[in-house]
This record gives sequence, structure tokens and C-alpha cells, in this order.
Amino acid sequence: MTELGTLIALILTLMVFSFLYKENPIYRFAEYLLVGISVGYYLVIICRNTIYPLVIEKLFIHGEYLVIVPVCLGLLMFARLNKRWAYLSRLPLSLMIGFGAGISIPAMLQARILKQMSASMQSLATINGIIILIGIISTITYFYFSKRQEGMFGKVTRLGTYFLMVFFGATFGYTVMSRISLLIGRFEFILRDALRVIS
Amino acid sequence: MANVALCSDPLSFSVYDTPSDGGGSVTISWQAPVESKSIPIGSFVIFRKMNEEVSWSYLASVKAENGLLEDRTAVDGVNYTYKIVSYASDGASEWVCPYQVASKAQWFDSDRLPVLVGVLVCLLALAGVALLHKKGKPFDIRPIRGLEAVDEAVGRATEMGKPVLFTPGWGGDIQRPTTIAALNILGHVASKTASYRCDLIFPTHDPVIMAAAEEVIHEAYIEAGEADRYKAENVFYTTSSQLGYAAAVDGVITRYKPAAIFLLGTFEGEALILAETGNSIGAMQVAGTDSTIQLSFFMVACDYTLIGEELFAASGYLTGDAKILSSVRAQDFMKILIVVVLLAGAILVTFGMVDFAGWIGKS
Amino acid sequence: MDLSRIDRRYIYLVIAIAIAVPLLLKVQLPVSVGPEVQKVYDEIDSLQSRDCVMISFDFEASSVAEIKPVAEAVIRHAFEKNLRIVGLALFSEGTAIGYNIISSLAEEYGKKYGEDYIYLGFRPQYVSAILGMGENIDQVYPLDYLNDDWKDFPPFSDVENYHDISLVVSIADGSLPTYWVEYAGSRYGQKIAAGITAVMATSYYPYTASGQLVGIIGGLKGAAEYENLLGYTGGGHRGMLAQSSGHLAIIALVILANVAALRKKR
Amino acid sequence: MLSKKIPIAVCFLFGLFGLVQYFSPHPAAVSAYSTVLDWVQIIFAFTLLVGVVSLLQIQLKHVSRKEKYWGYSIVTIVGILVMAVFGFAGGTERGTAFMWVFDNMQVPMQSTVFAMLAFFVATAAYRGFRLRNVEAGILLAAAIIIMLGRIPIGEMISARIPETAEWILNVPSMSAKRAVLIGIGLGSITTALRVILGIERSYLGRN
Repeated sequence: MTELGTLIALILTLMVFSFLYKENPIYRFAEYLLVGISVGYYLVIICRNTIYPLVIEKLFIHGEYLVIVPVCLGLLMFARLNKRWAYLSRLPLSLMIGFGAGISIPAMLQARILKQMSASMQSLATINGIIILIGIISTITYFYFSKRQEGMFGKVTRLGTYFLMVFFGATFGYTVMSRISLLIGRFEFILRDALRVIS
Repeated sequence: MANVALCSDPLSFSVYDTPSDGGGSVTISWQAPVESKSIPIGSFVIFRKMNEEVSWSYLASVKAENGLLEDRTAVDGVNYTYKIVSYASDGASEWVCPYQVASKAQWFDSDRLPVLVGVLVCLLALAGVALLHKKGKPFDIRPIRGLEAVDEAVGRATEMGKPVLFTPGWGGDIQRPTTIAALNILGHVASKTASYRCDLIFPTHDPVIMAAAEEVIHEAYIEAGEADRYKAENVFYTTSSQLGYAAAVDGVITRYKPAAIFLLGTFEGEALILAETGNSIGAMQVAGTDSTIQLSFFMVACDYTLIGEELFAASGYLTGDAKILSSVRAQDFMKILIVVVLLAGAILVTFGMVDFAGWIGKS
Repeated sequence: MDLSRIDRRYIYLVIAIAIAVPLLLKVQLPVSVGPEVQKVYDEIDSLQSRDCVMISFDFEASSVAEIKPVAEAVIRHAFEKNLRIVGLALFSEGTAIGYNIISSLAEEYGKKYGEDYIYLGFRPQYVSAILGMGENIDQVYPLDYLNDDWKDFPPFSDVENYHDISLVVSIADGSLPTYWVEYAGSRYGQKIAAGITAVMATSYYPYTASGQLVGIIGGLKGAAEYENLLGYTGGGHRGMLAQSSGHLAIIALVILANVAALRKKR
Repeated sequence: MLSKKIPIAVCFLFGLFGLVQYFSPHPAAVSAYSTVLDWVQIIFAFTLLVGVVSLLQIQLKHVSRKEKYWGYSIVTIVGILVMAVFGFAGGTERGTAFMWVFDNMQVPMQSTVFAMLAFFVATAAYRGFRLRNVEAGILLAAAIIIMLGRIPIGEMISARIPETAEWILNVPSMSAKRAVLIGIGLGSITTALRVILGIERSYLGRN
């Protein structure tokens, strides 16, 4: 079974890689297969790991009848499949969107704004402290929309774009490493596990 | 007794209902007397009793140094008395807290005050700008690079007789404000494709986003008077798997060869897979995301990139919606505020006053 | 030939060769330990025997090549320190992989399920799950991955919420550690470390600098560093050479592209 | 009424609750909150089922109408059904057929799709890192220093390279990143506020 599994994995790996040459029926087969299998996987996982413990078990074993409310809302989502009743699904949709918006406000304020501000307040007695403050302020200025980027203001926003470019370049450079790791992983599979060229 | 000094020098010992919590907890804090360093004390043992009880019950033993203990077994509304006993090799000494304490739940977590202040500032800024707008003050807003490109890209696709592809990325769900902003831009793109009679393909990894996108696109087609040209099967769920989604969208891109590709939303690793595939077929690509890492890839691989907040602002620009535009204005106001606070904070830290920076980052 | 607009397939070929050839050679490069990895190591090393760590497998199957050596290093360390491990997954694909990694290492170390580790399995909607566990883990995970009531295992019956977890290690390939920080960290004061793909590491520097994350183990290099600290050679060390030649190939390509563009201008 | 006003009211109420509960440690607030969290999970699970059904519908339509690529649609349908049968009948533990397909088919295919990024990074760099102007030069220089700094060879060339790389990441790059995060935070918060207040409701359609 393991041997067969490795062989199939090898074939599928090569089928996907064939996309690099050009889109072709072999890749297309793998693509549709991947979609099918992964959807099936999610279907099973969501039923066994969410619907069973959070709905079936709570309702029938623990007798928590309040669970009926989200179940009904969930079932309303099926109204989407019918054009006439599709609007009913707006109810669960608006609950998810509204609640999501609500919890995201404090979370964003705290982690994206306040924490970042707090961490940027560093002593200006060090060069790095000064650079960080200049960098953050000039970059924020770049994102200031109410004024055209001209004159003195334009020079500050330009400095901001330089900082942004350092950030993009650095992130790109850093990312290359993990992208290569992924390919190493695949090549190791092909050369070591499947073809046994290396030990 | 050897530890008389210890007894006569009562350790400062206070007991109080734990603040900003959900109840069921009393905090005991103490400062060991200086003498304790020279006197061999094994440990402090903390006892508790309920108001009417006679006997003390053991709570915890702790190191004989300054400390703080949360009694998480307290029942709300019950009065407790606490005592600390110190056992030394030659006897024990004890301190009894002179007052009783009951725990209770608080409705407000005071540690989160900075966040509350932030929310209020945001609301005030939004309301203030809306009021200004009502008074008829016009907004002058700087152009965003790449925004004009949205219409240009759709126009190009129409000329070439090819479809437009819009996908919001795998990283977000409907609860993410970025997704909402992307759907706003989708509305604009959809009304363009509707009036130009150009096909719009929208693959996604999230069935909830699919549902919302159907509403947005369908509506845009109705408004453009092209309701019958709306193709429901062009808005589809692929799979929730990240790379399954990437493979599927890659397939769509290479088979249908859209002339314009919009990658707007929250992207993760799939970003560059889609962007490079799009580039290889020569599509004009407009990207925008709030994922800081993927921004760098989009910058390198796409024709136009909306950087972070520009994506949010863009949804206002394109729809021309005064309410969204005024919130862009409110954001700008808050940026001024943030810069001022940052400067003030940095100056305070420079002079050794770190409390303010700490308070802001608290909670 | 206009090298500035070369067929992309030649570039693919260069990269394939740059990575495959070093893998066929057998050379190892030395690795020095960076501060971020050291911090994670120190944090785990400072825990007491039987303390409880939570390891969350927050990645997609596709990242397994890069993330598995990271997970293995951390789990080895935890088992060596005789810590209790609560495993779980917030990305469904990490579920089975995480269970495989943990259970095969447990076998190697002679650790028992329910005694030294448990595996809770997957919950979708990670924000809800992370927040929910701050109140009550049992509420979010009434049953474990094997569909047992994990509260019945005596060593884990006292684990109620983050109060009983000394450290959360999120092994991730995306933004999940951000959510751990934003929700478990800021709301419940939970200590969090991240084992992440190298690509994600930059975005987490602000979080380690601000103390929201204990430390970071970034990608293969991070895993190799951690392996150094633990004193063994694993998946992290392998492939460091291929990594390097891949980088050099890309740098060479960028230089080539610029030279070609310059020549064309003239 | 049902198509518009009630959803907006629901959105407002749950949004407000999501916002307010953050500030309250009170058990009543906490328990209401975890109840809603469970609800969201359950609704999401059902929505996923809807997604699967609609995917199946579309693929079946392709097959029955013999549209272009309809043969491939059969592959997808079979994939879904096989996984469902394996998963529901045989379980999802180690050693089951379900896990076998996952390990030997889904995982390798996904890893390969992801691994293609190594090639795409190279083509993007080849095309995008051109010395056109100051900005492009900064972008290029930062990328190359970091790339060298992250591999042992960089350290062999000069000990300054990894140091510089680390400094770039921690100082200039980080400060820009913080500003980007703050901007995104502001954009997200105002968008979320508009959603709660019912100003932003494109997801409801406009009629």
C-alpha cells in the first residue's frame, strides 16, 4: 500500500508540475481531482468535527435546545439555491457580517493600532529610535489622502515610499527562502522517497 | 521568639476583589517585611474562612517574598477573611486581614480603556466629518495610483472580447472588513462589466463570500439594466483548500485567458501563484491586499497595486459614495492624531517616562 | 537573443537545476543560532516538568515540507522536558498531519496518549475557537480527535482554559499566530510562541519586539537552529545548501536581467 | 421588510454586541458571547454544505450539457463522492482509506502547487527587479541584502551582511510595516463601523 501510495503521489506531483510547461489535459485532470478530493475532505471534516459535536451532540445528548436557532439560520442559507427564496439567506449572512465587524473593531484597534503605536514609542536618544519614528510618520503621511503629494508634504510622502520600498524588498527577500524550502520538500520527495536516488 | 520583629512589623497585606474580571476571584497581595530576609522563613501559607466559619481552610503556600495571589475559588457575594501565616524553624507568626472581602463580577474591564477611547475617537471623527460634509464642505482627495486602472482594465477586456476575473483571495472571510471593502470594489467592476457587456468571473474559496458576491454582482447587473446577462454560474465556490483554490483559479486563468484580473482582498501564499499565472497570459492586473507580505509580491508582479489602506479608500473613490469618502476623511483626521500621540509618546519615553507607552499598549 | 524578455521556462529550468543538484551532493553547511529561536528554546527550557504546552497546527498540507522540521524540534524538546502536550489544529489540513507528527514522536519517546499528550483535533472559525478556549477548552472541544472525552484522562482533567497552559506554540504557515496574539494574547494574557514558514517571519518581528510573541522559529533555518540547540541533525539541516544555491541563482538572475536591460538600452 | 430591514437590524444588533462584549468581563456577557461564537461556527458549517451542493450542481450541469471540459467535471464529482464515502463510512483516523487518499493524493498535489512558487518567485524577480528609478533601486538592494543575509553563504562573505539584514528587518522595514498596519487598522475599523451602522450594505443587494 505504501509503495502504491508513493507511486501515485509521484505521478500526481509530476502532473501538477507539467503546468509549468503549459496548461494541458494532464494538469487539468490533476486540478479537477484536487478540487474534488479537497472539497470531499472539508465536507467530511466539517460534518464530523463541527456539525456532530456542536449540533447533534448538544441537541440530542445534552438537550441544549437553543442550538435550534443557529441550525435554522444555517438552513436558511440553503435558500440561496433557489432564486425566489435567496433573499432569506440574507438573515444569517447579516448576522455573520455584523458580528464579525463588531468583534473586529476592538481587535484591530488593539493589535493593529495601539500595540504598534506603543511599540514605536522608543527613546529618541538612539539612532534606531529616531529612524523608526521618522519611518512610521513618513509612511503614515504617504497614506494621508486629503492632501495632494506636492511641495514639502510631497517630499515627506516620498520618504515614506522609500521606507515602503525597503519593507517590500525585505519581505520579498525573506520570502524567497520559504518558497525555495517548499520546492526542496517536493524534490526531496521525488529524489529520496520515490526514486531513491538519494538517501 | 526569634520572629518577634516579624510580628511587630506587620507585613503590608491587602485583600481586594480582583478588578476587571468576571467574578469568582479575590486578590491577596503582600509585601514581606525587610527582616524576613535575615530570618529563616520557610514559606508563607495563606488561609481563608467564610464569614461565619470558625475554622480556617488552607488556600496556598507561596514563597516568602513580595507577592500576589489570586484566589480563584471564591464564590461571588460571600464574605471571606484571609490570613497569612509564616512558618519559621522556631515558630509561626500570622497576620489576619482586619476586614472581609467578597468577590464580584465587573461589567467593565478597565484595562481596556485605551481601546474604548480609541473606539470613541473613531466614532467622533466619523460623526464630525459627516457633519462637516452636510455643511457642504467639499473634499479634495489626492489621486490613488492604479485606481484609474480599474476602468481601463475593464475597457481593455471589452475591446479584446475577453472576460474579467475578480477573486478576493484565500486569506479572508466575510467577517474581515477587507473582504467587505473588496466587495465594494467588486460592485463597481460589476457595473462596468454589465454596461460594457463583458463577462465577469468570480471564483472564491468561501461559500459565504460567494453568497455575498452573488448579491453584489446581481444587483449591479440589475442596476445597469442587464439583469438577463448576469450569469450565476460565473460566481462560484471552488474549494476551501488554499492550494486547491489556487490550482482552480490558475486553471480558469489559463483556459479563459481574461484580459483583466483583479486580485483584491486578503491573500496568502496563493498570491504570487495567481499573479504570475496572470502575468504569463498577458493580463492586466490590479491587485490590492491587507496582507503585508503578499503586498511585496503584488508590487513586483502586478501592473497596479493598492497598498493596504488604499484598498479601503479605493472602495470609496470608485463608488463615489459620499459616506465612504467622508470616512476616508475621518481616517485622515485620526492619522494626524496618531502622529501627534506618537511624537508625544516618543518624547516621554526619551525622558524615561514609559507609563504612557505602556498604557496605550495595555489590554 | 533578448535576454530581458526571455521565455520564463528557461528561468524555471535554472531554478530546478540550482535546487536539485545540491540535493544530490552531500555537503552540510554550518548553522548559527539566532536570538528569536534562542528565545523560544529558553522559554520551553524554563518550564517545569509536567507543565502543559498547547501546540496548534495551523497550516495547510502544502507547507508540510518546511513546517514539519519546526514542529518536530519543538515537540522533541517538550517530550524531553517531560511536559504535557495538548495538540490541536485550527486549519483542517493540519489536523491529520499534526496528529501524525505528535503520535510518531510520542512512540519514539515512549510517551502515552492521555498520559503525556492529547490531541483535540480541528475546529473551524479560528477566531471563535481561540476566544472560546480562553473561557473553557472543554466547551470548544467537548471530545478529542479520537472522539473520547479527554477530560476523563486524569493528567488533563484540570486543564480548563489558558490559565492552565504555560505556553501556546502556533505552528503556522499563515497569519494564525496573529490571531493567537490578537485574541488569546491580548484578551487572556496567554504566552505565545510561533513556529512559522520563513516567509511569515518578517511580519512577526513587530510582535516579538513588542513582546506579544515569545519568539519565532522561522522555516528550515529556524528548525536547523533549534536542532542545533537540541543537539541533533534533522530535516532543518538537510537542504540548507539547496536553499543557498537557490538564493544565489535568483540573485544571479536579477543581475542578468539588469545587465540585459542595460545593454538593450544602449 | 424581510429582505432588507430585518437583516440590517440583525447586523446592527450583533455588531453592537460583538463590539460591546469586548469591554465586559462579566459572566453574563461572556456566556452570551460564547453562545454567539458557537452560532457563527454552526452557520458557517451549513454554508459550507451549501457551497458543496452548488459546486456539485454546477459540475453536474457541465456534464449533462456536455459543455467544454465536461469530462473533467466527472473527475471532481467522483473525487467528492469518494472522499465522502471513505470519510463517513470508514472514519478519519490514521490508517483509514480517507487518510490514505489525503496523504497520497491531496497532500502531494497541494504541496506541488505551492512549490511552483519557487519558480514564480524567480520569474517575478527577473521581471520586476529592474533598476528603473530610486524606488526600484531601494527595493532591489533591500531584497538582495536580505536574501544573502538569510543563507550561511552570506555570513561567509561578510559577517556584516546578516547583521545588516537583521537591522533592515527590525528598523526601517519594521517602521514601514507598522505604518501599513496602522493604516489597515484604520481602514478596517471605519469599514466595520459602517457595516454595523448599516451604511455599508452592498452585500444585501440594493433593491
